[in-house]
Amino acid sequence: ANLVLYTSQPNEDAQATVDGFMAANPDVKVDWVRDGTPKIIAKLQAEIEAGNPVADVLLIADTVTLERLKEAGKLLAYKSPEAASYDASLYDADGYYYSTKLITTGIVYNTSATFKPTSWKDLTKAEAKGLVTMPSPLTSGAALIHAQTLVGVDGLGWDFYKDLAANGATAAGGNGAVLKSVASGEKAFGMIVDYMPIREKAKGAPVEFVFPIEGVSAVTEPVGILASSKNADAAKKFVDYVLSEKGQEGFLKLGYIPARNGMKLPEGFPARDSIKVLPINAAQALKTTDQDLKTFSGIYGSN
Amino acid sequence: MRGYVRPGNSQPAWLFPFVVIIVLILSVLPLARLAMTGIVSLAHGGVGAVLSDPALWQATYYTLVTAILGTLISLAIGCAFAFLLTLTDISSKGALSFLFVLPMMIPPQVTALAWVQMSGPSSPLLKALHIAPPLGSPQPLYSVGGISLLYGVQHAPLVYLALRAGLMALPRDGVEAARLSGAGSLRVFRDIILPLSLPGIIAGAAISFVSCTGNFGIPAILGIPASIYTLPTLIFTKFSAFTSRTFGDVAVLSVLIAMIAAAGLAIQERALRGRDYRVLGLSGATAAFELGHWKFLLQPLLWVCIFFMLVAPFFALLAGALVPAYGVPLTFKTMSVSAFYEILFRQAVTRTAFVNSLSLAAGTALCLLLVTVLTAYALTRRKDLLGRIVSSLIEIPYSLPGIVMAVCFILVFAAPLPILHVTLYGTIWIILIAYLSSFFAVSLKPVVSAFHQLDPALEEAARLSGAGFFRRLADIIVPLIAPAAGASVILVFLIACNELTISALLWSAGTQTLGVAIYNLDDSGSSDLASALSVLVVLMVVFMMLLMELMAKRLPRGVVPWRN
Amino acid sequence: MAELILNHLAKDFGTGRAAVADFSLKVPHGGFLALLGPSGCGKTTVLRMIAGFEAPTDGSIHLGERLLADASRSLPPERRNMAMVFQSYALWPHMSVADNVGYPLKVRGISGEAYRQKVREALATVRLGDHAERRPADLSGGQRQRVALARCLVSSPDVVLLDEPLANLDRHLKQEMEETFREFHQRSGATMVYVTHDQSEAMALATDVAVMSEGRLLQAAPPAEIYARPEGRLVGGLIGRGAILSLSSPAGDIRPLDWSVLEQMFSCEASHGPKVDVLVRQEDVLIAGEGIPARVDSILYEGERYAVKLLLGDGQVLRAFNRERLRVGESVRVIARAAWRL
Amino acid sequence: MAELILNHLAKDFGTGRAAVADFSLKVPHGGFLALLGPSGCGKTTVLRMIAGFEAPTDGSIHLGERLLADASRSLPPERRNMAMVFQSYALWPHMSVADNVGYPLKVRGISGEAYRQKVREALATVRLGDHAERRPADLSGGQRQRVALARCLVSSPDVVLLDEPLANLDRHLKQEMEETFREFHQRSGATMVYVTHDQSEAMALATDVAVMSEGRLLQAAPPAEIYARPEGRLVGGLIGRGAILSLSSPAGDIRPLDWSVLEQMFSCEASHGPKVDVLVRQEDVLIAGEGIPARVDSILYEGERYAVKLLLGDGQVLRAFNRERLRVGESVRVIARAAWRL
Ligand SMILES: Nc1ncnc2c1ncn2[C@@H]1O[C@H](COP(=O)(O)OP(=O)(O)OP(=O)(O)O)[C@@H](O)[C@H]1O
Ligand SMILES: Nc1ncnc2c1ncn2[C@@H]1O[C@H](COP(=O)(O)OP(=O)(O)OP(=O)(O)O)[C@@H](O)[C@H]1O
Ligand SMILES: [Mg+2]
Ligand SMILES: [Mg+2]
Repeated sequence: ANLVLYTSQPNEDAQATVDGFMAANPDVKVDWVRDGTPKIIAKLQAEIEAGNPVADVLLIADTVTLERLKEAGKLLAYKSPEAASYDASLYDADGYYYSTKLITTGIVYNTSATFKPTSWKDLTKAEAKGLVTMPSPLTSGAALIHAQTLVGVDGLGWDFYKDLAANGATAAGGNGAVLKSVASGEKAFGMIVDYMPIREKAKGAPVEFVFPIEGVSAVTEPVGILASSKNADAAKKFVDYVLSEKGQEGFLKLGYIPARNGMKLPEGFPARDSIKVLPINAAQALKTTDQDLKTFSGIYGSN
Repeated sequence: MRGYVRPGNSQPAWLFPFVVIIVLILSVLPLARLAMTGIVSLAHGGVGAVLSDPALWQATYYTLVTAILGTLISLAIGCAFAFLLTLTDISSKGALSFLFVLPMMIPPQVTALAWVQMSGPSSPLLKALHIAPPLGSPQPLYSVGGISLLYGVQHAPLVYLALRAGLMALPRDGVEAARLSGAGSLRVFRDIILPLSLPGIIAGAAISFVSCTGNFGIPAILGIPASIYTLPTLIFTKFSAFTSRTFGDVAVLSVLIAMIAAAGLAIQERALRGRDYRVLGLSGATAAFELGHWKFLLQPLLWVCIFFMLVAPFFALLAGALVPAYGVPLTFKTMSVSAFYEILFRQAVTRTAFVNSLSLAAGTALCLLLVTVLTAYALTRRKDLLGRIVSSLIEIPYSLPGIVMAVCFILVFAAPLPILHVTLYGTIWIILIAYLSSFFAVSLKPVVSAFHQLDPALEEAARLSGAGFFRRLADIIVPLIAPAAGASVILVFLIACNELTISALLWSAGTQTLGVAIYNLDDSGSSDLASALSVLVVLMVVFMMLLMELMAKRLPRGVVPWRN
Repeated sequence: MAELILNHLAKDFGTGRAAVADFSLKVPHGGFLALLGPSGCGKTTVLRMIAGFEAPTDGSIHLGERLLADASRSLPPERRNMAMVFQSYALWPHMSVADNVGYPLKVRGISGEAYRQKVREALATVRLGDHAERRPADLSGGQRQRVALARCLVSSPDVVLLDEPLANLDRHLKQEMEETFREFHQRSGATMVYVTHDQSEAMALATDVAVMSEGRLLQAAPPAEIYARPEGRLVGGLIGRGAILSLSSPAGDIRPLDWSVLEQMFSCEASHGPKVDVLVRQEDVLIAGEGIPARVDSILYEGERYAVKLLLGDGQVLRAFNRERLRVGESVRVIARAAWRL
Repeated sequence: MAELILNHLAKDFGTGRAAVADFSLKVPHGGFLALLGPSGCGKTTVLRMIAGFEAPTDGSIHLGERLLADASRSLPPERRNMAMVFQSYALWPHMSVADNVGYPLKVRGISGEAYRQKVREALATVRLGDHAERRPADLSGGQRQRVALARCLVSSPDVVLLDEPLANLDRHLKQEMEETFREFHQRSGATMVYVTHDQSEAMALATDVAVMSEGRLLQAAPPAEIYARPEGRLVGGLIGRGAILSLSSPAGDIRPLDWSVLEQMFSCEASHGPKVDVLVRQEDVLIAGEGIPARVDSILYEGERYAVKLLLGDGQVLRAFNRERLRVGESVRVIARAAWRL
């Protein structure tokens, strides 16, 4: 049977990844399914529940989700030889999952905005009143991680979110929706994942992306093998491939920050050391997820 | 004693059991599977926690309120169009009814976004009128009212199609008798037409209500920014933070939705009970009203409606397809058709998606037509409790959000079928079955209401001519309910063409549908490609409607809803 | 209330033949016009034009001074204060019998005890007092027709249009209903237009009888007149029962012929002189010992008497009544008390 | 084909009064039964049970040996090979006239030239040859009825059920159609059950007449018999025209009474002996110079003659025909040629 990959990467990216892998491993054929993280997880869980998970490899948004699967015993431990070139915080010590790239969440602003924000706190300024939007953690995995990350930063915390809410910020849909409302000028500022505005700017959209000085949160699009996989060998090859230099270059070409040490940064990004990635503890975040979601909707339920 | 039947029964003995089996497969099996999983996952407690969560009751409240308001709005718009276009001498009827069906083809998210932009600070329309609110002022559509309004707009064509068939069966002489009694047009409308078309109105209201309870796209865009969660959006958030209890929570939420839908159905039953709508004697001549000078008021009003429901969102789509990126103003310089070029000639996925969606939609519509006619026949001749249970079971799948139905079907079909040892999961067939299950209710409603109006003598005459069950079904009954059958086919086809969530979860390589393709393009930031594909889908539907127009002469009268 | 004037009325459904053509007629105020004619001749169409459901393609309709309709405009039916019994009854299936009957009152704003009283009375007149709460679908054909009747007579219309209102009633009810019409007509003074196929009904009720055929008016006259002096073969054949013979013309142009003249005409040789049509009514033919010879061609039992079809020597048909059963083929001699030259 | 047997048939719609009760009747193979009765008495219900649209609540229906229906099971209508003209016609609005008529043939697998030929013939018999392509909605009431007729007669049914099939036709067409029925009946040998309110129709066509009232069968007999010897007031009043008088009983129990006996009975003092009901037919009452005195109460023109209502000295009503117009209130003397003790 073919190797089945479930991924939340956008279509073209998924296709590129798979193409790269198949070029390197002509004997393995890959079928892939892509969808938003919640949907792909719902699909996977339903399959597991029905006793016949179809997927072999997952390449999806965030470590928290894979941490959950790991704890449920659904993942296969595999120690990839490529792990050596990665920061220890970017993969699971037991080899259940490995981060493949860094998708950071920063600030997007419309070029016609009255000022250029440089810090998260700028969004709570009076000039930004009613002009801020962000993806809702309830629909976007990255947004949840982002909130959980920012909440852990000294000087931000839930108070920051409360100030934002008081400043008329809205939490709408996913990252796409944020991009649309900022690009169309309906809102002036938004929290958003890096690659979207950078790509759109290249196409001519009136948007600009900034990495705030406090640092950015990041989701890392980890890869993991399902314990039930019938193609474990091919799956391991896939993991090795995406972690390999070649695989990482693929991500680079697509416009992402590779997770592997010593790689270049894509076009349009500032130097790697000017980007401060805020840390997050996946296991910890997993435990507080429910509470965090409640807190969040508690804040944004009152506006 | 071969050949004898139970007295007083015009249906063959196998018919009702057959309907029950269909309902068992399409509704009971997947729902029961979810219920089972839910019970297992809640076995270690947690029901209390789910039920005591205030968010749940908040969502239930919002679901009810938006669904009721949305239904009322869609009834108002849909009935107005149906009455004006079917019963009056308003001009350009054909064009109006042709256009009125189209908004169903524009994805609700697109309509919602188009409206948000139209009514927001960057609205070109409001800017031109110099009444655009300042940048950053709150968006009025992010509210219960906004959600209801969009529900109404989105579902008005459903009401229109369900009602139109019933209006066409209105006997002319009944209207004439009322006018001669001295009743003016409005009075005739209130006393005769409205009550006689009640089965159609109620069918429309029921479809609309059930659609509202299951809708995800509109509350996701308009509700979440204002923290208005409906049960479908709440279910979605449960899936996004998956825990061992999720299936249990989802099952509980689904039961709530199902209960709301069943309550709606019960109200519908009550409203129709004990009444007689059979049109006695000959139907065939339809009623007609002259509008007189009202025409000059109503005609532009209808066009304004069409503008907001169809033209504006469509141009939003078109504009989105013609600019390279969001926020780039549309000028002759920035405009490019490269997105269309890319979609039509580069993306292999487009062709498969078109083929898949069209064949799925056509297959669903036609299979359902067959099943629906049989089911409606059996159900309208059966007034007992069992009959009512069966009709509510048919209703529930459509009332649940697509993601729930998709999960149900994965649960049932992910493992190979017992005995047969084939796996449907991953093939296009599972999508077909899920569509059949989900859209059964949509297809059934108009047909049932048409059966309510049928003069039984017409079937009796056919029986005495010697026509057996299938024969009279084909020769007499189906042609007599043709307008309803046509409405049913078109409704299902359009809804299925556009469907997203079910196929998104059930699709795999090679079986993606248009809805999935558009969603994926949009999700991956290629909104220009997504818009271009949407525009193409709308154009394709227009093209197919025109084809039907050509065929219309050979079809029974009234099948094609934009012809009079 | 005033004269109902139909002025060169025409209606063409576009089927190639006009349903009504050049139809002119006046029904005096308070008149009772019976409209007779073969099936499909346009009677219902005339009524529908009077009621305002069909616009005339030509001509006009007036009620006294008031124009009701012409080819270009038309007063809507609800402003004409008319009532009609439809050939198809046109009952409203969603209303009970009482609600059906009471609707014209309700529209006129009558309610409360007056309303209930009137409905009760109307239902009692058509003998449906105990069916008030039924649905039309649960009634027999004749009962439906009676509901339609009650609805028509419950208000006080200026013009009452009746399209075969008694076709499905038994003889007793029919007589009672005829009585009701007569009373209603006298009491209300409404102008009535009555379509029927039953001539004794028409003769008994009407002040005027109009006969039409293929959309055209053939003759309009009081009942006794049209029975005694029909104009043309068509009317002669349609009104009453009898046979039309082709006989050689008698001397002079007297039209009512008695036996002495008829005997001469019968005895004339067939080749002699021009032929004229002569209507011999069935009741005027007596099978007696004398008169001209004829052969019994067929007999039909009618209860009260036998209808006898006779063949004359030259093959022409004559019809007669007889109280006794005759044998088919028997030879008899007949005299005709009277006849009418058409 | 065989005898049609209705065996203690009953139908209750749950309205409190049975629509049909304890109805037993045999129609011999090839018989022609006319079913008479007041509106709402259950005629249509009987037909619908024979056709199989309603299940009897009690009793059974057999065709020869074959059970058609009883309270617990029923042969579906499509397997009974019957045909019916519905009171409401039940034409299919989506089919043309020709398709409506041809449908029973089509179902029986007849097609091609044979089909077209038969349809053409059937339409020609009802004089609708040139309306073949019309829709039922575009026809007049009588034309619709004729389409229903043609559809009923086009195939070769074992049993033909006719529910007031000629109610909306003019006299000429009616006669023609009666002729058609007679022919069809002779040619096909089908058993026919015919519901009508027109007695001369019934008398002329039927081999047997059944009279029912309020769901019950009152009498069934050949036409001449039922006319001459009705049983009971109800049948006597329903069949034919006449008056029922209450007179003192004559000597003996002879039932046909002649003038000599009648004169005695009239002259008896009212107080004398027990009373009996006597039916005096309208055609048997002669207004002559002699006989008992009476006063003209009302007269009704019928074309052929006047129907006269007479009041006797004791206030009882007598009915007569008269060729001449009498004055209301005039005193006359009448004799009754014959009468029948009920
Ligand atoms: N579906 C029904 N439900 C209840 N009562 C009914 C139903 N159909 C008929 N009846 C009643 O049964 C009785 C007999 O009806 P049926 O139609 O047999 O009368 P009928 O003799 O044909 O009368 P007509 O000459 O007026 O057609 C009537 O009193 C009628 O009201
Ligand atoms: N809507 C229509 N379209 C076309 N032709 C029609 C329409 N209505 C009636 N006709 C035709 O017009 C003619 C007159 O019809 P109308 O109904 O006036 O006849 P009628 O005299 O009432 O006959 P009947 O005694 O059979 O009811 C008929 O030949 C009929 O076929
Ligand atoms: Mg007519
Ligand atoms: Mg009847």
